[in-house]
Amino acid sequence: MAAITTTPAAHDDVDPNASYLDKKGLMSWLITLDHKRIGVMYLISVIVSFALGGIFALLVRAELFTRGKTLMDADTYNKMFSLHGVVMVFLFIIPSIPAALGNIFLPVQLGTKDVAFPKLNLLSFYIYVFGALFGVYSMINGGVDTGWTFYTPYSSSDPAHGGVGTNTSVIPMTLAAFIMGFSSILTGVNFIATVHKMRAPGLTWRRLTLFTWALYATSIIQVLATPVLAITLLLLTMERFLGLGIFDPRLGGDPVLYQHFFWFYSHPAVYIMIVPGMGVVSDILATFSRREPVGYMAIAMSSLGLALLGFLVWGHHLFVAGMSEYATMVFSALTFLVAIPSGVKVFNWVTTLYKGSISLQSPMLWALSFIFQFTIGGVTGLFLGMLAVDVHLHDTYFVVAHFHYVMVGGTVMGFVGGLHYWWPKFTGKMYDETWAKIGWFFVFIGFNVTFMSQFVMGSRGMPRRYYDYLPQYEIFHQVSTVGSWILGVGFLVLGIMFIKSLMGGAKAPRNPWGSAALEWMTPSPPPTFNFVKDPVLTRGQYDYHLATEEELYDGLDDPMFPSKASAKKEAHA
Amino acid sequence: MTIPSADNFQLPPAMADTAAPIDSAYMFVYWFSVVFTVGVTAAMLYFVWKYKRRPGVKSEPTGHFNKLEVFWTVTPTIFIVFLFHASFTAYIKNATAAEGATEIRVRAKKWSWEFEYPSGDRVPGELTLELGRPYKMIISSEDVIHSFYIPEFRMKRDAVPGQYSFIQFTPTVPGDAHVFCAEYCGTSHSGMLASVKILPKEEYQKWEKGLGKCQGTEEECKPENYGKTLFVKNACTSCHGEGGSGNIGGSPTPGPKLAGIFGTPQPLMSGESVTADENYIRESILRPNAKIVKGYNNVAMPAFVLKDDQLDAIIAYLKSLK
Amino acid sequence: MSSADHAHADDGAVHAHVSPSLFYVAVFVGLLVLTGLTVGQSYVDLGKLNIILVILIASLKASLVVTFFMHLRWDNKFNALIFISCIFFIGVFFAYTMNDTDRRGELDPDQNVHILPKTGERAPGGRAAGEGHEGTGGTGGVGEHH
Amino acid sequence: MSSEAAASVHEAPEGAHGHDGHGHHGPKWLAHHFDTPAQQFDAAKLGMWAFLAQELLFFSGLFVAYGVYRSWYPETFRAASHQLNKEMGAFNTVVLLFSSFTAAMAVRSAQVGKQKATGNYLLATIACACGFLVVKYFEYSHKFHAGLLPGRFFHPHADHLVAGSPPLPETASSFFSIYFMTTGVHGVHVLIGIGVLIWIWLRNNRGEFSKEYFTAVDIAALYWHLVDLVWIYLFPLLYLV
Repeated sequence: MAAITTTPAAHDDVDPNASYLDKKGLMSWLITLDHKRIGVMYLISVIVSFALGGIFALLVRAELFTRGKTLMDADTYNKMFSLHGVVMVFLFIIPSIPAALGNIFLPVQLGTKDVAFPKLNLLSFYIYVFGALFGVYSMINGGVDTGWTFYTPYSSSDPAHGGVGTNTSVIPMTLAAFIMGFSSILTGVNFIATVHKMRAPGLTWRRLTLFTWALYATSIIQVLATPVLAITLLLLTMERFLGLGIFDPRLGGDPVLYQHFFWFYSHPAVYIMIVPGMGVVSDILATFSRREPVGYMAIAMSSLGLALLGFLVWGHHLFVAGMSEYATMVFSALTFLVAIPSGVKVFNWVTTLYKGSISLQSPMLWALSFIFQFTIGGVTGLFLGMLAVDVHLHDTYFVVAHFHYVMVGGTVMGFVGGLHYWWPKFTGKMYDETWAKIGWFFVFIGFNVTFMSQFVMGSRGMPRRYYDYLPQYEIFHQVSTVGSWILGVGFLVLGIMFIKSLMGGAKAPRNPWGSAALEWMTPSPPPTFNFVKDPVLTRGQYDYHLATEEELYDGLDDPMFPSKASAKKEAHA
Repeated sequence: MTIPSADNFQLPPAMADTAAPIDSAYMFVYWFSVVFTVGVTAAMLYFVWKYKRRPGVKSEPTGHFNKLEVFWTVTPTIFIVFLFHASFTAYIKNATAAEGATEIRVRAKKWSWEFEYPSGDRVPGELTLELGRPYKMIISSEDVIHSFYIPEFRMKRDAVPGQYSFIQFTPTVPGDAHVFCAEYCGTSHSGMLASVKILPKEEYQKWEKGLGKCQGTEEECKPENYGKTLFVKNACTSCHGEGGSGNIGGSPTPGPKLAGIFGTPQPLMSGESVTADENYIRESILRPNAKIVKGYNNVAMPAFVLKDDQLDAIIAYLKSLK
Repeated sequence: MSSADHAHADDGAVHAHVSPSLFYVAVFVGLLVLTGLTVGQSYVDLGKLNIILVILIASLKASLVVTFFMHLRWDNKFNALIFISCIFFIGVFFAYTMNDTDRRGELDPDQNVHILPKTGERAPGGRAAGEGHEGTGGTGGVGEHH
Repeated sequence: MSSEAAASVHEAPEGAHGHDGHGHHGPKWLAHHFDTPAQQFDAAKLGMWAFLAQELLFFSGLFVAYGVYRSWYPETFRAASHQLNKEMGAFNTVVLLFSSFTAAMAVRSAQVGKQKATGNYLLATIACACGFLVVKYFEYSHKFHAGLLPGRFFHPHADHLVAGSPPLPETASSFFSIYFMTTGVHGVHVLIGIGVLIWIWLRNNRGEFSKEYFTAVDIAALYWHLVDLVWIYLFPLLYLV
């Protein structure tokens, strides 16, 4: 792509051709300022967190396989679903795409050497680790049983002071989320400055990838919403510690106020989770249909639109919570607006396929399942936005299924799809396409079996966070639990496949998918300063009709199945 | 294992007037969702099949689809106005209590429901309603947030400590339903159920006459048997175990074991000790925090309001436990 | 690698606006005068007007600090946009939250209130009655004045 | 847009071309991944403003809590605010405003390259910040003596209260909870600010700043102005209404 050599990226201590992975030794990782290495450290952390949260989820589902006690008592079960939520939300899903994949690829997609503030970037990572340690401390102390939402007064009213709430290890856990919040904020600050100030020459706003746009929108939410979570959790900690009386009704506080505070962050946080996934999907769709996404600007602007609207709709979590009717009306009306940018994205994605040149390699499978599942997650959001219907569905399994369709069916699919898509680039290794497809198949089937049955039991009235249930819900719970096993097998297959790729995967070519985007123009894995020579863009990153054969195929003999061709080449070498 | 019937697969049976507007809104958005999802997915799969990569065939450069963009921005906007209108009118209809509706106080506490009828009688764990009579449930909570939820009525409202709220409905079908707690509230959240009985007028009046007294055969109304019924209905079992055994499924309960303690000395928080006699048990039910047994200071037992004969029955039952 | 929206992309050096010292002194004096004003108003009881006055004066002081001490007047426009949008979101936070907390029980006097207007009962689970609550029975709603 | 250009991105160029030290090596304060001082300066400012935005949102939670409770219990708040020492509050306000002024002057001195003046203004700012905390200490200790503490610890002692002020209702505990949370969180920011300013002062002494590079001074001053900004609202809302 369009690389006109202006200045050689010369540095006394860095060989411009050496891969960023070349330096060995633990310390070269722990004190690195290279955004790619920091991203890889994030990636390892979030995958470990995902595995941990996944184990909690499997235990929750296993417990629900039969009525009454199956594996554990009620208190343990309550801790399991709470820890599942806390780990998945704060440790996995929020940093998953932005901090891990974003860190690795944002500067590469911008054609720059690093993020604007590399030291701050490393600091963010250590803040994340420090926060995670608090979480681990809480878990060693028995964990929490409050749900990830920490609703007061259950979380804040300490029985040790005559309160009515839980006696589990709440304070370390809220502090963990408090601390990790700052990691998220600082990453956001860093990315905003990077997108604004670090773009390569010729890389205008209209030429940013949609992944970059999505990260940019996400960063804005991270910076503006996360501090409110921080102050909320600080007040909650103090409420439990000192009995402030701001959220605890027995001390003159208002528990509904806590819910306002909490959702002022946590609703925008839903967009912190999903918008980057949308960005990944947009990029994958472009690459595997060899086409600029239809409505490029519409997709980019709808990311910003979601970021803005995300701040205006938090009250739909409080429709039956005891909020004034006026607030209820306003929040319901505004909530529906979210449907517009979400719909715009789905329509544009589907139209992108029209007259494309579509290849169904594994990243594309994840992107297509994202669209399918996100659509279901989106339309079921309409059910919940409708005031009257929400009165029935609120806090039932319908809600659980809805947000899992968005968060797992959406974000996790985007994350895993992105991992497949960029894996050859940042590891320099190919993975086994057959096993990747088998893994995808298990995850796709397992996911839909697990959560589709939860829609039905939810609309039939099964409340969430239940340890035990009435006989009429048993069949749905059993189907769901079986689905969770299939899902677990799928992730296990993928895990083994990726590890095998690291151990002995074929060497990845520069551009295995034939993409026209900037990150595929640099070697796999990229050098420390991302490009051998500083790139200058003379065309857009999705301009397939302007890209040369050489840029797209790198002299591969079979442009249709580049990965196979490269594997063949490697075998001959 | 019950397999739900096909005719109402998605929604539980509708048993109150509040269900109809919600169900029609639900079904409307349901069919819209089905059409939308199937449409999007079908288009996606068709394009994937039709434009599969073929050697020598290039993708067509993306043009501008401004009209299309406007179309699929404006159409959903119009549509959501309808959705909002439909759901909002249904909500307002269901939120307005009928003039002269019978008021029932719903008191939530960890982990039981208590219903106070206009006569002042308090009945735990069982809500009896008259068919066709408009009701207004005034909901409150004594400790943490709970949520009063009857799926068959499609109605739900959080019970927020320090705050009153209400829901209204008129039962339209006789039969049985359930009250769930829909807001997570701790250990026995899933055990915080109550049964709902909707009775035709004559049966309801018969029931109403016996309100506050033991209703049952002579055998069932013997003090220790009546006490056992009350012990279960007040959800004492969720903190003290079945028969006051002090354990549920092998793990110790939040509250102390009650079986066999009658007449024995109990060590208290204060370091003193008290004999578990009639007076102590009565005080512990009415004012649980007056004398707390050692080791249970972190468990806030809620107070129970019971009539004298009910208290006597419970004491008789506890005496009988070994 | 100079990015497209550099303010001073021409020579790549930093060109910051330097105000004269006396100007900063003048801003500081302005701030002192406004502080005097805000203290002064506390001696005059204007009812509800006091809080409005106080917020107005504080906002005036804040905008002096932001525009001049923090150089937003001469800074990149986007930095000003960040600041303004942040004020907007704080406004949303305030307005929406108080649209709830201040208006409970307004449409229906029994809905979401601390005190049941018909009977004057205080809802259980709240601050124990008889601990010096100011709210007089029968007002419903929340707080002191309804 | 040519294929040779494209190839040059991904093909390793021949020879060791990387060590000519050409062009890219600017002054030592210019980080390697920036091209020009202006780019570095603008990025730092933009980053700082984004950071300040999060600081404001962080405080906004406390202000919303204040707004809600003040609107519920206006009389309580009026009565309780009489227990705060207006004079000390006003004095602290002037101290902070002055420190903000000296911080702005420190930036100005740095902009024109007067290293000594920059150091002195920074010292003045640090001194004011410390003074602020000392006054705050006296205020806090009075509240502790009078039992005017947040939430559960609220046990006012009649003989330590301000004479002639309205009686304190039980709900006043909410006021003092908010008072201690807001001023406490603000105080922590003052402490952090002192640390940052000392660090900048040390760097200035080492002669790290110049007409061309004064970014760090500017950034630290921005942070300090924010601390002032929050207090501008806190003082009248807590002490004066």
